[in-house]
Amino acid sequence: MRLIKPRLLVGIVIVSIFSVLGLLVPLFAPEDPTAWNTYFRNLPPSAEHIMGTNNLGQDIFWLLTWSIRNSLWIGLGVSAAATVIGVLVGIFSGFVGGITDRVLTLLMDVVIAVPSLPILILISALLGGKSSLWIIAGVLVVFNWPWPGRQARAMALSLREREFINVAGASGENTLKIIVWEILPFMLGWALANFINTILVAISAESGLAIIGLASLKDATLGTMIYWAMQHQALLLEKWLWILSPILSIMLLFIGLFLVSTGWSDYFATRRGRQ
Amino acid sequence: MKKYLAIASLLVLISLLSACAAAPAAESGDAAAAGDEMTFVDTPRRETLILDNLGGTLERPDFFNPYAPGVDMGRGFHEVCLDNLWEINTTTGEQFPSLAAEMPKALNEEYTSFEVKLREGIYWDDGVEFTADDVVYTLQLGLTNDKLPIHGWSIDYLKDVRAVDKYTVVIDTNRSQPRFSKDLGATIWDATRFWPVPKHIWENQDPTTFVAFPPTCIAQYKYSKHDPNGNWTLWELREDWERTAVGMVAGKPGPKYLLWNFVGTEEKRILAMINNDVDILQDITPESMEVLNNRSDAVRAWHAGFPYADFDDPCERGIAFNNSQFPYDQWQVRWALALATDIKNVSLGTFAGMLRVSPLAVPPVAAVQNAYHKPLVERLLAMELPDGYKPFDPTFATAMAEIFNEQGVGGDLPTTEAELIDLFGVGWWKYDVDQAAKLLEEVGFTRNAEGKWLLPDGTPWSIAINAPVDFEVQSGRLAFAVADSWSKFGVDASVNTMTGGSFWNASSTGEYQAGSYWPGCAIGPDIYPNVSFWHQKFIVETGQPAPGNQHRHKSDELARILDELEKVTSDDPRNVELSKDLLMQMALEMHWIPMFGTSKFVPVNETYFTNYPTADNYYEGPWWWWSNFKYIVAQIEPKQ
Amino acid sequence: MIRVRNVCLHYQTVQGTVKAVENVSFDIFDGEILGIAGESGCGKSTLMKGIYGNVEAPLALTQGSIEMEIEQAGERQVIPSTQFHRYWWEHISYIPQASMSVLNPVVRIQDQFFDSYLRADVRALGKQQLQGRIAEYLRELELPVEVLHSYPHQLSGGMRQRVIVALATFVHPRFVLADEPTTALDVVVQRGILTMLVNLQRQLQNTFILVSHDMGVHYQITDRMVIMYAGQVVEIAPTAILFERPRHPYTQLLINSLPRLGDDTQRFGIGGRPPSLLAPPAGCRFAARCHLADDQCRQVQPPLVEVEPGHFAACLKHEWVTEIPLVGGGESA
Amino acid sequence: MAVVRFLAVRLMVYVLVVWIGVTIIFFVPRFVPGNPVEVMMGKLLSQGTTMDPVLVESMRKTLTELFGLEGTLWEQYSSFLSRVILTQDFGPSLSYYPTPVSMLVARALPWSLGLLLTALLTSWLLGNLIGLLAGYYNKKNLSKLIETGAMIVYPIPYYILALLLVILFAYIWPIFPFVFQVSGTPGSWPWIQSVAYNSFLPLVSIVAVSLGWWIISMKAMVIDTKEEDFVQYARSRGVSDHKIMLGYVARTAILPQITVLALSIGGVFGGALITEILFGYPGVGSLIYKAILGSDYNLMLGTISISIVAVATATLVLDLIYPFIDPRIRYK
Amino acid sequence: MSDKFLEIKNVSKIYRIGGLLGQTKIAAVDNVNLALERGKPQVLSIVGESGSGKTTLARMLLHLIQPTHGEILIDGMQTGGQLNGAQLKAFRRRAQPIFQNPFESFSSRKTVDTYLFETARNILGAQTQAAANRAVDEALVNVGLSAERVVGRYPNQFSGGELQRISVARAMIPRPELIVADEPVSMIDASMRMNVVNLFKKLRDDFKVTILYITHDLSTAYYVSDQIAIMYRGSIVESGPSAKVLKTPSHPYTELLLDSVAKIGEKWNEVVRLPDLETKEYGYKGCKFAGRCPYAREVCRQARPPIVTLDEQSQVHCFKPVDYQHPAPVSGS
Repeated sequence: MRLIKPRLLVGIVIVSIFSVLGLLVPLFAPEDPTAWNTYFRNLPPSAEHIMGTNNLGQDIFWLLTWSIRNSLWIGLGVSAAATVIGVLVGIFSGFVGGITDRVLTLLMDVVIAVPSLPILILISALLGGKSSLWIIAGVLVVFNWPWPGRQARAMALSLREREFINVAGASGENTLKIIVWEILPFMLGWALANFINTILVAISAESGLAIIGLASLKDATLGTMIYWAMQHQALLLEKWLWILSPILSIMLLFIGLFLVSTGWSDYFATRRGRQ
Repeated sequence: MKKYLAIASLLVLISLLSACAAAPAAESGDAAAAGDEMTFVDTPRRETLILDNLGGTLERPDFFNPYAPGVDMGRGFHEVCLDNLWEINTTTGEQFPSLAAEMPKALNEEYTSFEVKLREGIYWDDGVEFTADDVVYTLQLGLTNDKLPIHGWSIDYLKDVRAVDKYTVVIDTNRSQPRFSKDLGATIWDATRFWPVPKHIWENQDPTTFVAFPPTCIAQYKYSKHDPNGNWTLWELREDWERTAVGMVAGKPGPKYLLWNFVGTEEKRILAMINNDVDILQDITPESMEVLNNRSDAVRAWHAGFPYADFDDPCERGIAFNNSQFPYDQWQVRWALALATDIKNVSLGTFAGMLRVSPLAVPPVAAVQNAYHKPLVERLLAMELPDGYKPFDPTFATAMAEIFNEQGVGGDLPTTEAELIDLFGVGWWKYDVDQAAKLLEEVGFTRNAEGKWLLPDGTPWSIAINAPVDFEVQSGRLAFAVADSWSKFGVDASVNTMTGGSFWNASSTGEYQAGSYWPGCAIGPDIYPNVSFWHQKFIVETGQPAPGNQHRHKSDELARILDELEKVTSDDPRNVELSKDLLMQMALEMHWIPMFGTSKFVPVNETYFTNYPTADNYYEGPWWWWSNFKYIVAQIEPKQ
Repeated sequence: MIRVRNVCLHYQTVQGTVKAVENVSFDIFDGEILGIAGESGCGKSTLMKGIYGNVEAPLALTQGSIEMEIEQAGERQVIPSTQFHRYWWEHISYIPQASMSVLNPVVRIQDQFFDSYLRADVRALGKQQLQGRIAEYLRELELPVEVLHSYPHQLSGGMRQRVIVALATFVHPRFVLADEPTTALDVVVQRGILTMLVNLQRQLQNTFILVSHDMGVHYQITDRMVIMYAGQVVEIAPTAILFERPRHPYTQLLINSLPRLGDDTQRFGIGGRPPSLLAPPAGCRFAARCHLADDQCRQVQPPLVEVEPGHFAACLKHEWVTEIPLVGGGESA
Repeated sequence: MAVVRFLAVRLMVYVLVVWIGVTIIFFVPRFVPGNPVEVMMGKLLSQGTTMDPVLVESMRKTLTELFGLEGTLWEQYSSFLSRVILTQDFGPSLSYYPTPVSMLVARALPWSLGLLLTALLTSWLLGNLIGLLAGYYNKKNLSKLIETGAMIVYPIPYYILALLLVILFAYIWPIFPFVFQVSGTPGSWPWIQSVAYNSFLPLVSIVAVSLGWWIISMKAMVIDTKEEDFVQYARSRGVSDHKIMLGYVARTAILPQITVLALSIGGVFGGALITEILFGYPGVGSLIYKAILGSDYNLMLGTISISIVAVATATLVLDLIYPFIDPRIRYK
Repeated sequence: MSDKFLEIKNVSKIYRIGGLLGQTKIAAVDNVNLALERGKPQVLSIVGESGSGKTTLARMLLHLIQPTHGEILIDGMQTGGQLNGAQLKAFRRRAQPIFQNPFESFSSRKTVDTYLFETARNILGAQTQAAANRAVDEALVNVGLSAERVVGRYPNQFSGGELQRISVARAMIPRPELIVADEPVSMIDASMRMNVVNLFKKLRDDFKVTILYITHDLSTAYYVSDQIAIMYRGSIVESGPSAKVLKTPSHPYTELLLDSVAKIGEKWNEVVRLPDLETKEYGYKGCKFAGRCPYAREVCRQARPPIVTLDEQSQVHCFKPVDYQHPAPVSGS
């Protein structure tokens, strides 16, 4: 039995490639790749434009890296916020109990019952534009924290019954300390897996909105890139690099993130099993 | 419940079966034109003209009450079923009598009483004759039903309506209406408030909720059937088509069947046309046109070659501001933005250069361009900003031709300057960022180290341009192209892509900075009906919905000219002269930045039908979605 | 009988090979109750798996053999442990540790009875008759028949365990393996179940193998005992003799570390902890905790020798075990 | 009595969830810019027709009145609540005025349900079956292959898969229609055939993705369950292999899957929004989208409320019936 | 101040069990009274089977759960209800717990010494690192361990016995007057149990700590305790000096328990009756043991048995010693 399964390894490799493509490479972009008519339109791939240019006179490669960057940031930001809020609220709710717990649980149930996509569409459709990347991110956070919240609550409830929590209490640790030092360490593995999953959800939601034209279309994300390519009939004009590069990127990125998330959970489970 | 079960239980099994079984059927579109091929609605393909239904899937396909707010007038309903008293000839921009026997006759000098003579011998498709009673009944609907959207207008406009005899109606108005026929007849696209309905069908119904299904038609087609899912509507030529206005005026009926069909997203629509499954497409992007050109020999656009599109759509696109809000309340700022617009690049970015520019607030359609743009070139050249700067640049058309020739796409272009101006417009404002910067600095704007513009108070200047997201592609793209241009000038410009609701709401309440709107419309030399709303008396506070002058531009001079214009009739020679003054004044004030006429790629497929109107066969504009389509379709002929 | 010869059972784990059972040999005779005792981690449960022939990865029988001798169709047959699964339940059955989780939680007890029986003549009875037979059997064991229609979680721990005993003995297998059958049960219940086991064994005249860490339990019901320590057998003897004169210091310490009711002598635990089975020491595995151990013990693996007839011990100092008094403490290792 | 108390509390939570959810759907559209009157005005005026300001003003007033948008938000809200509670009527659609919302929903619902229920049940059954086999025989190479396949398909957003399917099977290799066009008389065989043929790609795009999930989750559950004591013990009791797989492993592992299935059925009423839009499928998802684009308050409420009620009901029903699905819960 | 060090007055804890269907109330602890005198450190064993309420009682004593009725006073300090931070600290300085599962008593993600230092700082109030070190060191030495062996290690690096001794060391750091040990040795191997149990005697004698030893194991209870209380279904059925209670039991249940223990050196003979399905007995109107009691008469099933004081220190809840006389109503029930 190997410690790190090939699955996790493949995932890590894919995610690393995308991290480099999205977080490092864009720094070297020669010009703002979102500007129109920077280059001649519809150039074939060449040394200068390794993926060619599109109908809008943008360099497809640099546009792609910017798109990956923005998509990643949305994913990371939303996921970080949602996971942190969810875990904190969940632990608080589970640990404190009583009426606080009931109100928070109800709140989480309500948010879960309200379908998020229509609300997202509604808000992004009606607000649109520049601020919408932030607003979309905000709405995504609002709709995504209850899931980790509920799980964290359940975990807090069961952890609360563990004896070392009582021992910690008897050792004079206060509630905050117990949450941070006794409960949180047991949630980190799960929280990381959840974090990665929420990245998927956030990127997916944003690009879904973009594909139907409702995200912030001036910003480069994988979704808006698909949108513009579709708008300019890249499919029928067989400009494959333009239309397929973001589609395949999303697929690969998602597979990579998913593999990391499940691989990590597995790895974590085996590590725990060992102890 | 049965239906749910039926659909659910059969789907899996059947999909597998039909995956194989039905596949060949899908390819039928490729088959040759010959033969007795049938359409999917079981009509002979050769006798069925198939049109693209721009309105999309109808949620209520069996609803034919033209006075209900939620009705869809497209899909053939107002094109070939309803008819107007007066229709419009889009080549001249002039009206002609359709249901009416002649143009209205003013019965007094004040233009408050009119006599309308109806054509005799026109029948509804159920065999009942169309008479003055129908007209009176319909006009009174608005007067008596306060739940109809036209109610307010009717009360305000109409004083009295009465039938003098079977074919004569007299209408008294509350105020002087020198352009009476424009109010009750079709102009651009259609009239908005008067389609005669059959009194004998309607009189016992509640007009606010009446579904009017099946519709009783008065034009030469009648309702045949529709898709319960709302994708298509089929119309059939009336056997008694000679008893309709079109029959009488044009003497020809058109194809036996008309099928309006919605096939989905743009790529699906153009694929359908490539497969010869649709004969007329309405509004597509230049890229789609490119696909069509690449893939089909049977398809042609308005121009057979570059630039393909018809530039004569009667509304022009540009960037409007809320002129009551800082800093757009300053003409220097608006002018600076105009001069910072690299119009050639914007044209390329929007529709690959297939656009006609207009420096004036009315669209450069042929009739209007001849009446205003061309005669005003001298005055435009002489026009000076207060600092003496002459902003006009007449070289746009020739410069564009050069670009196209460089790109190698200009082979089909004309060569003389006059022809190029006919095609690409008389010119536009100079692209002069220095002058733009000078204007801005004059009102206290500064630049930071990175070359970004700062407002006089030192905060960064950013502009968000409203743009429609899922409709009116040209305006959307224009916004992005302009934002791109302005960004290069150092203004932080971005685009708010908005759905209809918020887009129009922002326009009406003025809660926006800039927007890619199309307030400049006109179809003929008489532009007053389309510019009257600019009067400053309609300005309301930002936040309140405005009845007119949504851009909240305040100008005593414009108001003065408009007041004068209101009093002159269409045929008065002073009309054009006053309009010229108005347009020049508007240009000087730069109350919004008009840019391009609307380009419509209106491709047709000539596999089954011919004699579509085209640039080479310009008997009508290619306005398939207008009410005057009933006259166009009369000219379209089956191939052989 | 079942012959266990030189058996090594090893687990493959992430950290390495855990030598759970090392070179174990003994016989299980027909008609006896054999007890296997030892601390947790001594390999007694693993050995049970081996004896039951239920060896699956990561566990592997790396050396030795286990054979079962049975009478079938009038002939004596010797069956290797790899084939035991063919005889499961019919000739050899298994009672697991009393636990909530060994019965299918979502199936009624009766259906679980039905699931188990393979023997053709039992199958042939048909559902109706089989049901009657089961009910009858439960009555014999003084169990309420209603339990058949219950779900496992509806029964108390003791009742569940008795049902499992009934399940495991219904077709009268020759060998019944019971792995800690009463651990975690209350003493009263424990006594009931053990009594039931003893009675059953007397009635069926078959062989019971009982694994328990509780020396009291062994004292009460087993005939012969195998003491295991760190994967090895350290002593085998008839129960009474083992308690009377243990010949391995571990056995002796174990017995003496237990307080007895009514006995006020000071008792001491054994200090230290068993060696890791990943890398067991070279010599006697108990040497580190043994008060008798010397350098030889730490270097030489003591063999299992017959110290008196039927009494085997693996200790170089077995002669001294009862001679040298136990010292107090051992609290620190 | 305890049952009654439990039911009362549970119902109260249910009502609260639905009420709060619906309230959100009532207020959110009204607080963001955009309103149905302006949409309607825009629709009527965008064609370039004469913008007589007087007409604009009077029309705006009439429409505001017709759409019930007069008065304060609170008045609108209370009249909405009382109407919905008393008559379960969401009123007329605003963008298709005066068509009742209920009529539009009634037309779209069978389509969404047909597509999604089929997709859901197919993928659930198939996914759990494959997951069971793959998990039960998890040492086999085929099982690993299946898991790898599922892992590759599952994380792909369903609309991306939909796009790919369209590119592959409607464009490059055109065996499926590019256009959703049902022909024939509703209910007839050609119609059914045409529905199935047209629904195939959307169906596949949803099935493929959810199939991946069911396989992965079932497989994981089966592998865990396989290690449970009662399964091990059943094996040592000589219970036959297929009996262990079906009666022991599958029976237990399927329970959480039933939970998720019930919740997913609740989600069906919301439609698969983006899939429906991309395929032009005439379901609730498309309707929600249109309602939003047209700022059609009533239609939004009508369509999204169904989804809220469905999800809440699914959880409620699940809580109520779970004891009957899982005997362990009943007597706890 | 009262002369009682620990007073448990009419304490009950009532749970509702059952979810959706058939919710019932169960008195896990039913009107328990107990008192220990000040200045007489001793080991008090509370013995009972599973479901007797002994753990619930322990948790109430430790302020982990609140009694439904009654009050608990430790050193005159009320432990029921909400305590503020200072009160809680004061309480913990007086009373410290030891829990059942040594492997669960310390977070696997932390080194075990962190709990020791936390206790030294928070409860004992050590101001400096040196003071804390001293306290920890001393406590570890007292349980036969040393700081070098413990500091910096994770729980999985210790045996159960060692961990439990560390638990004792931790509990001893603030020098409490009371230690409540809930089944402290049930998860430890038999050979090491005495290492922990002997500690309790040492703590009592050397540090004057009163120890509440909660267990199901009569042998260790007899071995270690001065006083003993037998609990059955939430009530204390018999209490008194351990030798007296276990040598001459007065309550039939105590008799049954003693009979059932798998003792070494004395074999079982007669068959005992096993208890009914468990939960039924909670609802009994009369004596909860009546259903299993061989001496039960009608009165036992109808009325609560009285508290019979046998001598100064011993009490029993039974009709038998008073010859089945219906008592005057018992106060406080």
